[in-house]
Amino acid sequence: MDVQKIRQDFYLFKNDNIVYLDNAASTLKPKAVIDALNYYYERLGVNVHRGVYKLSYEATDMYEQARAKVAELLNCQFEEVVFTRGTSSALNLVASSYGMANIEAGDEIITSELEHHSSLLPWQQVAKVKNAKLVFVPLDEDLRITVENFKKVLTDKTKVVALNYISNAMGYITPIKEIIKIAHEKKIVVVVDAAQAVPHMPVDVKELDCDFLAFSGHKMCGPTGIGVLYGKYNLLQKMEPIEFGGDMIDYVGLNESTYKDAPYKFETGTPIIASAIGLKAAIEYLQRIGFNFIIEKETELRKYLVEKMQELDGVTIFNPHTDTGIVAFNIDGVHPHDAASVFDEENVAIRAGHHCAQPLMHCLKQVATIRASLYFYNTKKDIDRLIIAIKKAKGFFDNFI
Amino acid sequence: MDVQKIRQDFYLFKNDNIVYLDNAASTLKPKAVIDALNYYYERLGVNVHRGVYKLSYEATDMYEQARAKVAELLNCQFEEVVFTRGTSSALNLVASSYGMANIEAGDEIITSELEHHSSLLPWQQVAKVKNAKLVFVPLDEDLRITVENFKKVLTDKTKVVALNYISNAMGYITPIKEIIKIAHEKKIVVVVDAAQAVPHMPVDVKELDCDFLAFSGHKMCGPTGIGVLYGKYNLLQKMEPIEFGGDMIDYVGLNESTYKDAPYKFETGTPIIASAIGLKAAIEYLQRIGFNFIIEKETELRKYLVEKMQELDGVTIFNPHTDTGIVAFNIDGVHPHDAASVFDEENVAIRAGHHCAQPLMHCLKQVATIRASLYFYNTKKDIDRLIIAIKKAKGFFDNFI
Amino acid sequence: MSYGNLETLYRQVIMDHYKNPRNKGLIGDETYYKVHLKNPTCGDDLTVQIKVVDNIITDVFHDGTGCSISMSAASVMSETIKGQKLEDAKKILKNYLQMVKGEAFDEELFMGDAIVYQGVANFPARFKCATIAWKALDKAIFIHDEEDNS
Amino acid sequence: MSYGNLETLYRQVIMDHYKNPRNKGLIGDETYYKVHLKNPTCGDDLTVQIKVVDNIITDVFHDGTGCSISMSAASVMSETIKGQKLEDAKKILKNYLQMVKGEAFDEELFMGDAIVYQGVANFPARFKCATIAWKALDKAIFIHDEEDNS
Ligand SMILES: Cc1ncc(COP(=O)(O)O)c(C=O)c1O
Ligand SMILES: Cc1ncc(COP(=O)(O)O)c(C=O)c1O
Repeated sequence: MDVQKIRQDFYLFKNDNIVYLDNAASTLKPKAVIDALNYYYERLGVNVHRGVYKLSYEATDMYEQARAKVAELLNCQFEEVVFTRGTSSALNLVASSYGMANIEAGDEIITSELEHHSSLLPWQQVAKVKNAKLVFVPLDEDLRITVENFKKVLTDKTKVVALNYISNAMGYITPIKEIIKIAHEKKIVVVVDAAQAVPHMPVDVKELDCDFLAFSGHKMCGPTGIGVLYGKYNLLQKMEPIEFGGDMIDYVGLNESTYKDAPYKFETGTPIIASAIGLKAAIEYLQRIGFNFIIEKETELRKYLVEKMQELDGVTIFNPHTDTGIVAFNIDGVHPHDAASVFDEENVAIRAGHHCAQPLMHCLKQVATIRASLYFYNTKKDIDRLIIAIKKAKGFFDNFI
Repeated sequence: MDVQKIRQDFYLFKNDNIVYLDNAASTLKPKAVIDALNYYYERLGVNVHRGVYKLSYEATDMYEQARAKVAELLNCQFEEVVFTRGTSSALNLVASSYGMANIEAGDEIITSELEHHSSLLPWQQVAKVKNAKLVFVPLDEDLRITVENFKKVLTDKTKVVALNYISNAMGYITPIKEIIKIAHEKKIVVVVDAAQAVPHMPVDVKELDCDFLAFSGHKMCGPTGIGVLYGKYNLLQKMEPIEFGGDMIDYVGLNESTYKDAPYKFETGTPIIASAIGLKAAIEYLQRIGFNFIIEKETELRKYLVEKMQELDGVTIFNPHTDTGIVAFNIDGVHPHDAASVFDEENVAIRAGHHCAQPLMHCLKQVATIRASLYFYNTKKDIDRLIIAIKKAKGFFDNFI
Repeated sequence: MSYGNLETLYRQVIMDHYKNPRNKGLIGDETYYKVHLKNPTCGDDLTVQIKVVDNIITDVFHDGTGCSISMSAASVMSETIKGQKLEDAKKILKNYLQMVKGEAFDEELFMGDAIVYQGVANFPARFKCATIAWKALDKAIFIHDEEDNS
Repeated sequence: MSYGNLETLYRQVIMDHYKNPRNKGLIGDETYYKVHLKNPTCGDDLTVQIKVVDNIITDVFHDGTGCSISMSAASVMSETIKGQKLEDAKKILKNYLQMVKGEAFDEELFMGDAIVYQGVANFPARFKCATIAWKALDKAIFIHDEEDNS
């Protein structure tokens, strides 16, 4: 597949000279996705589920086809796909509903310092309210989660394991399949934050056997405001809804109501129709590109990037052994925020900050890091321009000393 | 203003012969809104708040300008605007956070049988969990909420009043300003479901003095997946977040974290960026049309509609004195769902169902009703075609008898 | 005025079953398998009862409220599958669902009056109405099979 | 290579204040008004102390960690407003905020070294860095005024 041709699908690459290396935050959106949104907004634009006219029927159909597409992507049942506002909402749904109902005082919840705040904080809240204990998998010298270290903190009190599949700050792939297997021997429920995994590699929930898994559309060429919670059907069925109102009900009495089956009982009110339809288009787009190509491309570029950065003096890479297209570094003596302004002048879009992973920043002993994150549409030229920008930043600030 | 010209802004009116009378469910979206979405998706497409590069800065700016636009529309402070997935999410946020923290056993919550499920059910849940009591304003003979009847159920135990501003099933305007005044004398908090009000008339939260107010973008020419919770700042500040994670935090420790001030503490994770930007465009579009024009047009059309329907035999109008463009009716002897298929054949998009108001259907003693709901882009011709469709439905089913 | 599509949807036979439903009303007999389904959106509310003897559906009843399509379909379903072997009833059910979805279906298979619901394929919004009775039948057979296996 | 914009952002004087900050370090004196502000996104963490005698800011200290813009701005702020009357400090503060936002501002007003932060207007993403010290000052004055009124 030809990257130059792929890049034609993205307005910014056609019309701007930008180097976009902030893909872990959000990816750009291809024309196919924008077209799908426009189709809905122009030709339908109506509500779903409740209409008995053709437009509404077509909108409903497209919305539910999006669910079917997600089910196909994850290899799960149609009814196991709950649409949410994003990964954060999805993970909060698990904690608020499953967590609050099943965690008791003294129970332990295993998580890690490598988590995104959205994977950690919902469980911090459950632990606080329920008087349970958060337990952190000790990270190894590279700051990785390992199966060995996971075993060390597993106890008979563990009730939930909440871990990322790929760290958004370090790009490590968690050995989640082995962890799930071990957890299940003790009937422990495992919640997987797959926000950085689903966009970049095939994820098969049947094969992983995870209990819950979450991801966002906007990190995989899809629209903002849409994400997915996958949950095993029998778990979802047992869970209480956390939002109540239109569409999620069966019968409504004045003081008692009954709710629909999963997934609908978790989707209150008018759904995020357009964004779900856009997510379907995004998945189809990625399927056309192919995950083989995505992995190949990202691997090639990551190797090139790490190699080129290692040639530079005065640059510290925090994860030289990253498994994915996420590379964290700092320029010695230059605050990441200062460096970022130089990158911006060079039209290199890259992130400086704590990447919603403050606990990890403490482990790294950094207030912030610079993160370059790749996607299949990036090129070696992008990396060359990043390297030039780093050199310029160094030169520029050295000038002042 | 010329309706024919306005209709040119809507793809369906230019390219289809449709009569769209399901505006209370969702309105159609004008080109200006679709253009705004496309601008974000094509030219930015990146995340907000955390980027130090120009694209991200512009996206952040547009997102926050959307908040400023809502604040201007409602006449409130910038910080009093919380973006949510929609009205349902907004009302659930109030119930889950404010309600669960402040309602105690024995307290009373006043609501009505005229509510949309999304206004009723969140409080039904609070009442259930907290052992509080839901109290229903007795509806008058027209099934309206009146100040007199509100006073009858107000007691010293009342802690919250949750009422609609305009009923989506009957089109009545609730005398909410008077109700708020009376409630405030007893320091009772009032939550207003304004999903049907904000799209159709000027709503000034300062003047109303309501404590909370909610509405959705998709019912006012805006995108799906975006809504607003307005809350008085001191109330919002005292409330606990209900979702935890990225973006809403200040400092994150392993076992304790601190959160941002309102509204950000309620907006966890990547925001609904595009839809907020689209909502701003929708508000601007409505401001260009002007609420005076909207009210005038809807009043004229509603009068014409009721008059024409009253000329028909065998049609029951349930709200001949509707205050707005919402008219509920049934064709005697024809199930609403059967009628709807005839309407659909006539390319008249109209809703048959319980309109997420099952308690009201009981009051009406109907399993379902047909609802025509108007917006400023409708015409007398639309109404003539509805009348023809009703006649055809009658004729068609009479044939079989 | 032409009502081609609508007329195929509401064929005389459908309206006849709506006005004069067969096998309507429930029976207080515990040996029947009974299933209650609702479609809250339009208010359809339907109960179906079947009796199975030696893998033959010997008796069917239905009762409920709803639109002409859902109510007539219950009547048609009861007539069509009464007296059928379970395995044949399952075949008819599958074929019926394919037909009303607009998919390819076996036109040779005995379908009784159910064949007239072909028109539903043009009204996907009415799919739920046309199938609620058949879905209740499906559930009733499922309960029977489960019991039989245990 | 030209760094026009960047050079106006990082003028020598800014880098000088970054490398050799004035009035840095806190004082353990309860009569000072003290404000602590953080910007978690980039890790900026700043405390500002002011002493007010007869409506004159007689002393200023600051301490913290952060990027060159935020740290130098704290130093510049301290030098600029030390010895100013409260009302003049407020004017400078307002003028400074307008300037870094890129809005019209009073070029005649005394601003000390603070005038060199004009370049920030081209880097809206750095607005927070350039203003954190001034916002802390604003809060400190606010606390003083509240106390004064009560
Ligand atoms: C009065 C009223 N309240 C609440 C809602 C729920 O709004 P949403 O579906 O956008 O959450 C609606 C619309 O369906 C409504 O009409
Ligand atoms: C690993 C990980 N988890 C969770 C999230 C939160 O996703 P969202 O902001 O879409 O809710 C992100 C992205 O910000 C992430 O990278």
